[in-house]
This record gives sequence, structure tokens and C-alpha cells, in this order.
Amino acid sequence: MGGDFISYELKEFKLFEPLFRWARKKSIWLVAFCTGCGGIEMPPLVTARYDIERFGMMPNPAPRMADLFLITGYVTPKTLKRIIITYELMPDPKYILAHGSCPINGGVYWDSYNVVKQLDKYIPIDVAIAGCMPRPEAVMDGIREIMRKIENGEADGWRRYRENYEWYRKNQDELFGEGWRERDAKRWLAWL
Amino acid sequence: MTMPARVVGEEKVKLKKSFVKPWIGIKYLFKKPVTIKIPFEKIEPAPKYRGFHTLDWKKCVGCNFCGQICPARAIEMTWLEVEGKMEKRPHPKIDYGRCTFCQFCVDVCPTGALGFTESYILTTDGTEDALELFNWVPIHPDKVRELNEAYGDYRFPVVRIEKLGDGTYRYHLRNGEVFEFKILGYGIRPPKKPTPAKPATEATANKETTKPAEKKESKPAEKKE
Amino acid sequence: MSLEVPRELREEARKHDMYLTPIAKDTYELFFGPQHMATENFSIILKMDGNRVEKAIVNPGFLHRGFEKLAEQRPYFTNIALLLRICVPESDVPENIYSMAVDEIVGWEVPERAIWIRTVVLEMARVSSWMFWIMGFGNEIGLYTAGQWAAAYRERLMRLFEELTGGRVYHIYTVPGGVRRDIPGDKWLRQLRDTVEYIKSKLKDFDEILFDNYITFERTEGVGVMDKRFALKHAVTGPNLRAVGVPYDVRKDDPYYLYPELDFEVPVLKEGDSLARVLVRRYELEQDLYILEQLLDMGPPSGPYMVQDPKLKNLPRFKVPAGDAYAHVESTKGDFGAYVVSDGSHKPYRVHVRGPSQSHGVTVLEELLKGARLADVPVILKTLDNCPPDIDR
Amino acid sequence: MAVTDNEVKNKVESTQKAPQDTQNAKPELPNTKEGRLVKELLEKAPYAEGSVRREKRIEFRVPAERIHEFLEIASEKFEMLMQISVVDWLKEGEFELVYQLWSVSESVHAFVKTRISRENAKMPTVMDIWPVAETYEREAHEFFGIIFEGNPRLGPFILEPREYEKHPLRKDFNTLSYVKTIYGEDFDRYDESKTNYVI
Amino acid sequence: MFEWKLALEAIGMVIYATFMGFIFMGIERKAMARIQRRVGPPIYQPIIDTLKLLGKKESVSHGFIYDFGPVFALGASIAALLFIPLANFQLFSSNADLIVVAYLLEVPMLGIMLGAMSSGNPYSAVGVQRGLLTMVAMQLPYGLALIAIAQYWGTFKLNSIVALQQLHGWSITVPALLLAFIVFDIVFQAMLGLEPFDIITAPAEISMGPMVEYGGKHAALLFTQHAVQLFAETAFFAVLFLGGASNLLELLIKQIAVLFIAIFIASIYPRFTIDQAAKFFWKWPTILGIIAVILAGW
Repeated sequence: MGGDFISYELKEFKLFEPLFRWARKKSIWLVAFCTGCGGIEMPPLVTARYDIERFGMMPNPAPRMADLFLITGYVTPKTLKRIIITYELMPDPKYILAHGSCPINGGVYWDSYNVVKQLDKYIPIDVAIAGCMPRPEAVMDGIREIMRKIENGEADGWRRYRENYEWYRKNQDELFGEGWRERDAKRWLAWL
Repeated sequence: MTMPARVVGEEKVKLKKSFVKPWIGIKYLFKKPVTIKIPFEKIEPAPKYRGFHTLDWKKCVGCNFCGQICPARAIEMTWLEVEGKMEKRPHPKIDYGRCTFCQFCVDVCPTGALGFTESYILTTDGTEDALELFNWVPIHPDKVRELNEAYGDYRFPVVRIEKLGDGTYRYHLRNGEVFEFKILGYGIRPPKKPTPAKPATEATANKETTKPAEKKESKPAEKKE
Repeated sequence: MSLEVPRELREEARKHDMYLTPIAKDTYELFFGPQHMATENFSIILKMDGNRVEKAIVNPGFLHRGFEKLAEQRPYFTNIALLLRICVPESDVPENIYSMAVDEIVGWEVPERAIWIRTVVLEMARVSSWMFWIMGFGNEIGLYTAGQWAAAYRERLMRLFEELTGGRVYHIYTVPGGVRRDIPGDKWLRQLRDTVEYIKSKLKDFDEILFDNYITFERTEGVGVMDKRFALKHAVTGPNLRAVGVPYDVRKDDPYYLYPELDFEVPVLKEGDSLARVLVRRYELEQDLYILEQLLDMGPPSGPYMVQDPKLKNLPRFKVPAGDAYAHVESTKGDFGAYVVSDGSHKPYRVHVRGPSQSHGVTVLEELLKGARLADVPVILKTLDNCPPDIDR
Repeated sequence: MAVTDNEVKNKVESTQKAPQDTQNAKPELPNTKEGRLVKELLEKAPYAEGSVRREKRIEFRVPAERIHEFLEIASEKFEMLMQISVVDWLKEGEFELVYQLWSVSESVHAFVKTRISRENAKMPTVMDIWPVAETYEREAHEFFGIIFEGNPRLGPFILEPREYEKHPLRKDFNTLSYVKTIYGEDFDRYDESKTNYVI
Repeated sequence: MFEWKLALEAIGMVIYATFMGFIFMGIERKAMARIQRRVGPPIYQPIIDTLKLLGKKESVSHGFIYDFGPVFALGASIAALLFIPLANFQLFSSNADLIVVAYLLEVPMLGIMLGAMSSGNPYSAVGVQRGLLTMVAMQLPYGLALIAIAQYWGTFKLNSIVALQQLHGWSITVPALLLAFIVFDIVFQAMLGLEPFDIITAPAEISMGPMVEYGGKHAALLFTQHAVQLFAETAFFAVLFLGGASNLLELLIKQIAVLFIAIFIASIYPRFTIDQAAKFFWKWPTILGIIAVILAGW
């Protein structure tokens, strides 16, 4: 069971790739992690009014089963640690939708000592949408964009993360100090 | 100041628990859902919803009030050159990686040059080229309105911003029109020499503008090799 | 490793008919949040003893942005766009307290129309916040149906906010000296009345499915009990304080805006458990709708919606005389206050915001969680209505 | 109405613990609920100065060393401690601590102001009077570096240790330069001349 | 001699059951969505979900038991399925297949517990504790309901129960068995893991409980298992109380009827805590079950 008996990367199973892409596009599960103030627009999104479950999306409490990480707004270093660990817990085709101005350039917190500017230095971003905060319609447009990218196989944030891991790791270590994973994350790594 | 009957009796607040009553909730199985089926139905944002900016370049006097009031310092006065002619006044360049859409800038604008539309959707993939869209000099309100009426989906009026080497920016509008101008420098004071060579006074500002771009481009490239 | 169960734990256990076995004390650490459905970016470290919480340590700060520092670096009006992020579900409250405090320092008489609009906005914010709370509470105890309905009905209010203020969540509407825009027209007032009627008619559904529900009672009765003395000493405010029998409501005790002229009741219960808190909240939602109706009957007074002051010509460098003021309003979470100090320049010298969760979200939560079952943790969290950005700011 | 300039600025006198300071207070206490409340408290605590600011707002100035004593007396009337606000008066070299009290029974808000030196700032904790002060003091400690003697939980609370050491809400903490060292220079692309920008 | 026809039939039945199980899951989500006043996902959504989970990469394993748990659970579910008379099809049959099925339907839970326990996540551990306690708690009313059935019809053979029901009318028309039906329905809710007994996977409390560490293919396997389990349980229910079925269509209708009761209960009641659930099970359903047994044996 543990092996890659149907791995999307394996050449012999290239045949299934379109099928899996279609399935991935149609069933995107969100990490239930409200990282910022945009978290307030997540409930309307998943509840009756906008109901993204129509697209097969739903918030999933366990990161192990999730595909899409909505970075809902600004990210503080304290949260970023958790975001990184959660992101690394997610199994591999995984996507990040950065939500609002703040992950792009710091937003209104551009001079705040506790907000990360330019999130894509630390984790890869697949889709970025503007707004403070973005309306649910705008988020849904972002989701449509990510679906399109998944279908075309362009949503490769996870692959970039894997390939440039040292670079991301270096930036993370610069921000948090060396050995933060061992020091801080070890305590909650197993069950975050 | 206190009023009579300010505290209500417990009996009015308390409820009785029931096993059966919740079953009434099932009636909604047969009622119409309240969902708005977004790709098929549309919600119009309210009139005067605070969306993206517009700028009447003719009216703008470059007073930098907008830049001063902006809580995110998203606004930066920019000296532009359109069709070889330098604009007399600097114009605001707005960074949507900063903007909070409070529109205080619109409120303080003394000439009414800066305005806003209801457009609010700007979706990009996170690449460096796409993020250029987040930093623009707003275009004329009539143009934005025309595009909005043509498409009616409240998207950002520009699809792609092409940045050429010598500071020339090319806006590809949604209807295929191309709009080109050149950024000469930043700040309130006009750049010393409106030539492609970097003006001495604005060297720091200029350097900082280009820096994130370079940095980001360099990193995934070097890793992928 | 002692074999003795603490007395209060035993009493608590007896209350729930569940005795803890003193043998084999298997304690473990549980990180409750921030990646968790029940906590919105807020973490509690639970030292668990079997199914019971032995000790809870609140670990806030995931949302800290340093507002108070940032506010010192921005001009007075601009701070509105910043400070409202302190309370996300009810963003009008920070706007209003800050504006009230600045008004007091400057000595402005806010025009009547602005006062009316501000009152309406605050009440609308309260109703929408209640809807949001119902949703959260429903999700926490596993009744998703009520939550979905509430979130859908809240959208109507969001739409009205959008039309009035131009923003959906962050309204950036109330500014020192008045409000930023006038009411869009009579149509908006009619829509507001319709919405109030609509939500009122839907309250019965919520009663049936959520508040009358047998299992809701089971889940909340006797969970997280506070007594009056404890609550006062811990400065618990809002519905949580009213649920222990103290009829303290800022709208009555320190009236602001139009509240002295409005007729509404303050629900008070004595039990102090989660159920009492739930019922108090439910009644307050009713009262808020009633207040909105009264306000609509009153109608907006005519006149300007913004103070006429020549100093406002140069908004970025608008100076406020030196002084300090404290203003507070009643939010759904409790007593929300702001202390603004000015040194006469165009930026505030210090802004200090008192979020209600600061008092009931840290020490009180830690106390109440002691001895609670794991399943009670989200219930206590939600019935206290803990709002993490309040604590972090 | 607001207080006047000199009231805020000339705080230095209030720290001198002369109990019957002349310039403020006594004769002008109005005969209202608030006035009576101030009078009553001042009788018990003659070292403090009290004034009525407006309806439902009263103000006390207490020397720092007697703050605990005063608050203990005040706690009989004022059940709730709403907040401990710290104001960093950099020029005077002092922290002003404002204990915001609320009386549920009287519906009156009281500012209890005290000043301590900025260097080596120490205060007695008021946790024993209001347990909730623990949170407020932790926060004040974290952001300003005031040590509250007797509070067992001082330390990183909201911030992470790195920011905690800086005590970021102090006036001499420069956010922008700190941000540049931590998050890199490239985020801020604008000139920083004070004439061009207010912020 | 290997019976090709029977083997094909069995494989076909398993495939059919899996597919219908997924559709049942879709119906469940859709109907709940409608009660919640929204549109909800398409009915085949669980199939897509499973497919997607299968296509995910998984680099983490917590050892053999962790991998074995879901397989074990799936195997047990399929075994249970093959003992139940589905229309004219019943692969295995024994003299006491009522007990065998009742037992086999409990086993998957143990399989999941086994895997979850080895994942080392405290949320899983809490979930497992809760799951085991729920199982213990519901055994009593569950057993009583089955005893009432067996006592009334006088047989442990599911085939004969179906046949007798065809002759004498459905079980629920008998007053004693109506009580047993109510008891069984309450237990059924816990077996499906729906509210008010979704204590095991309470998302707001222990974020999916045992499943918190499972992702990718393991989760896909668990989904499949849940689908088969759903089909088997509804079929078991229909066979015991709704008179079985002579063809798959009839069975399907009965299964969906059963499912809808579960959906209704799930969408209007919140979740019990574990101790309340245990107390509840040992109170009302037990009393009703005892009455049912006594009446049935009268």
C-alpha cells in the first residue's frame, strides 16, 4: 500500500493523468485554516449563499486530505510556521490560493513588524487575487482559475516547492532562525 | 438615563427543550435553495462598490494628497511620458498588493481626477509577469466604464501589462487595445533628466522598484537548473 | 503522578455523572488549533487527562499585526481603515469607538443624521454578527443546517452594508465627525425594513431547530459555569456577563448615540452556564431587530452627515488638540472600548483598544476549560464568543 | 469636552506624591453622582488627586508607589478593570499607566493614572484585586517592557520571542527599519521623505 | 470445480454495491445540502473524490498496521455484503448468518481503529477511544433489536427472515418489531457515523478523529470501504425490517428510504458528547429493545 502503485509521476500511468486531472479539478478540498481576516469570507463561501460544494469543494479539517490552501489575508510569522508545516503535511498535488492584497506585498500592514510581506518567498503561490478583502465572487473566480490551471497541469506550486526546496527553506530559516523546525514545530508537528 | 423594564424576566428568555420541534426544519428539503449559482447567475456589486481606481489624467494635478492619506502607502507619484511627451504633473501609481480599497484617496482628491469603479475581480497566477498587473497607473474612467459595459463581469480592465526594458509599460486592455507610456521617475519632484538613463535623484526609488522583480526572477530560474 | 483527583474536578465530574478513574492517569498534550475547525486561528494547548482537560494554556498571537503601533504612524482619518480590522465579524465597532473618542477630544457635535446612521450601522453589525455566531455555534455542536441558514440570511445584511458603505466586510464608513456617505435613498431604507422582517420571520426556524433542540440543551446545560463574582473580577462583559445575572449593558449604562431614546430590554439569566449564554444571545438578536425597527420608524433626521469644519480641508494633516478620551460601545462580544491619546499632532499619540475577548478569552477561558470534556471545548469557546483578533490586535 | 493641553502635558507634578496638591481638584467637584464618588474615594485616599471629567468619566492621579493601595480601595466601588493602557511619553522619559475601571453599580468609568520612569519600569501587580489583570499586565509587559512584580506569567504572550525582546510599542522602536532588517529591503519602494508622506 | 458464474456474480455484486454506495453517499450530501437550503454537490461527487484521492501522492506511512487497517476494514465490509441476501443473490449462507453479518458489520470500525491507533496522532487516539466506546454502547440495543427479530421469526437465517416477511408481512408491521425498528434505526445512525452520533469524526472537536492522519490512497480506500459499508448496512436494514426484496430495484428503493431517515435525523440534530451518547444508548433504546424482546417472545 505504501508505494506509488498509481503515481501520477510514473510514466507508465501517464494514461490516467487526464482522468486524475479531471478528478482533481472537480474535487478540491480546502484546508480549514483561517490564516487571516479573509477567513471571515470563508464561511459565506462554503455555506448556502455561495456554496462552493457545487464544485465539489469543501473544507476539510485534516490537512492530510486537503488539496487547496486558501491563504486568507495577511500572514504573521507565528502563523507562517503553522502554514508551512500544514502545507508540508498536505499530500502532493497541492495548491495555494493567496487571497487579498497582503500576501502579495504586505497590504496595509506594509510597515508592521509582525506581518510577512511577499509570501511567495516562503511558500509557492499558484493563484493570487486582489481585494481587501476579496468578495466571495472574486474568490470563486480565483478558484475557477485554479481549476483551469489544474486541468492544464499548470498548477505546479507543489513541484516548484519540491524543486526549489533549499531556496524556500533558506528564506524560512532566515525569517525564523535556524532550527525552528526542531525547536518549535517538533512539538506540534505530529498533530497539527 | 436608565429606563423602566430594562431587565427582562427569565421566563421570557428561557426556552423549552423539545425532541420533536427540530423535525420541522426538514420542510426546507422541498424549498428552493437560496444559493446563487455563480457561473450561471450573476451578482452585481452594489452601485458605488469600492473597486479598482480610475484616473482622469487630464484632471490630475499631482498634488500627492492621495499618497499622503493612503494608509498602506500604496500610492506613488509617477512621472510619465506618453507618446514622447512628458506629462506636466506626476500621476499616482497604485499598488494592489497594498491597497485596502478604502478610497480615502478618492475622497481627498481635490480635482476629482481619481475615481473608482465597481470592478473588483483581478485574478492572476502568482508569476512575476502577472503580478505586474497589481501595480498600475489607473486609466481613464470612461475607458473602464466602456469595458465594463462591454463585458459586464467586473474584471480588471487590463489583461496584461508588458514591461519593456527602458521603463516603457504597455497595457493590453481587455478589448485588445494597447496603451503605452513610459515611466520616467518617481516622487513629487520631476526627474532631473527625462531620459532612459536613470535619474540621479531618484536612483534609490528606481532601484528599489526593479529590485523585487530581479530577485524573484532569479530565484526559481537558478533552482530549476 | 498523583492518584488523587482534585476536588473541583471531582465535583465537576459528579455534575456530569461521570467519575474519573484515578488510576492510570494518561495525560497528553493536545494542540487545539490554529489549524482546527473550532478555533479561528487561535491556539489552546490542552493538557488532557483522558477525556478531561486538566489544564489549558491559551496561546494567542497568530493574528497580531501591531495595530496600536501602526495607528501611531498614520493620520487620524486613515486609522479608520486600519483599526476596523481588530474585530473582523463586527468591523463597525472599532470604527465607532475610535470615532467617538476622537470626536470627544476634538469636541465635535456629530450631526443628528450621522448619529442615526451610526446607530443603524451598529445595530446592523450586531445582527449580522449574531447570524455569524449562530453559524459558528451550529457548526461547533454539529448542527450544520442552522449554520448554513444563518450564513445565508446574513448575506442580506451584507448586501445592505455594501450599498450603504461600499464595502462588504470592511466598511470603512464611520469616521470622526460623521460618516463617509449618505444613505443611498429611500429604497435602501425599505430594503432594510424588508430584511429585518425577513430575519424576524426566520427566527422561528432557528428556535425550532437550534435553540429548542433537545441535544443543544444537553450539550450546553451546565457546561462552562461562571459565577457572578468570578465574572466581575475577570471583567467579563456583554452577554457572558448578563448570563451570570449582572444587567450591564453599555447601551443602557453609558448610553451613546440614539440609545437613550430607544426602547429595548436587557435579558439576564442567573445560571451562568453555556446554555444561559446561548439564550441571552438569542434574545438579544430579537431585541436588536426590534431596535432596528424602531430606528426605521424614527426615520433618518435631515441635515448633513458630516461635521462641517474648515480644518477638514487638509485631511492628511488634520490636527487634533491634545487630550485623551475613552469611548466604548456594546458589541456582540461585550464591551468594546478605545482609549485615544492625542498630543496635538496629526497622528494619534496612542490608541489602545480594549477587545472584550481580552478579558474573557484568556484567563476566563483557561479557568472554564479546566475539567471540561474535550467535546465541551468548542462549546465553551463559542458560547464565550471568543474573537481572536480582539486579543491579538 | 476633552481635557486641556496642560493637563496631559504637565504630568510631572502628579508624580510628586504631595497629597494636597493645590492646582487641581477639590473645590470644583460638582454635586453629582460622579462628584460624590470622587469625594468619597479621596477621603479614603488623600494622596490621590481626583477630578470629574464629564458625565460618567472621572479621573484620578495616583503616585506610582501607592497605586496598589489606591486600587484596592477603588475596587470596592469599581468592580471591573477594563484595561491597563500604557502611554509611552518618550520626551518626559516616563510611562503613563492608565487603569481603566468601570463601576457596574454606579455606571461610572474611572481613569486611574500613574507615571513611572521609563528606565527599569516596575509596578506592583494588581492580579490579587482583579485576576483579569494578569492578561493586561502580560500584554503591557510584552509591548512596553514594564515588569509587574508578582505576575507569574510575564513573557512572550502574543509575540514571538524575537519581537518580544524589542517591546515594539515603545516609542523608540522604529517599525520601518525593523521591518527592513527582518523582511528584506525590497518591499518598500518609496522615498521616505517626511514632506512627501505623512505616514 | 471453480464456479465461474458465481464468481462473476459476486464480483459484479461487489462492484454494484460499491458504485451504489458511492451514489448513496452522494445522495446523503445532496439531500443534506437541500435541507440546508443550498444546491449541494453533484450526486456522483464521492466517486470523483475517491478518484482524486487515489491520484494523490503519499509519502508518509506509519508502518504496516497503518496500511493494513483500511484493507482489513474493506475486506470485512465486503465479507458482510456477501452474506446479505441482496435480491436473489447471496454468496455465503450459514445457519446463523444474522449473527455473522451483525458481527462483520462491526469489524470495519475495528480495522479503522487499528490503523488509526498506529498513526500516533492524539486526535486519532481520542477518536479511537470514542469509536470503541460508541461501539460498546450501541452493542446492547443493537443486540436486543436483533434478538427481537430472531425471536419473532424464529430463525437466524436471513433468507428465511426474508421469506417469512414475504409471507406474513414486513417486520415493521408487527408492533414488537416496530419497537425493534426504532431501536435499530437509532443504532443505525451511530453505525453510519451520522449526527447525533458522529462523535467519532467530530470535525469541530477532534478534526476527523481516526481519519486525521489518513490521506491519499489510504483515504480513498476508506472512502470505498465506507461506500460498501453504507450499501451493506442499508441492505441489512431493508432485509431485516422492510421485507427484503425480490429484485435489486426494489432493494434500492428500500435502501434509499432507509437512507433518507438517517439523513433527516442527521440534519436536524446536533452531536452528542460521548458520555451522553453512551448514556443515551443504555437508556431509551435499551428499554425499548427489552420491551421489543419481551413482546416478540410473548
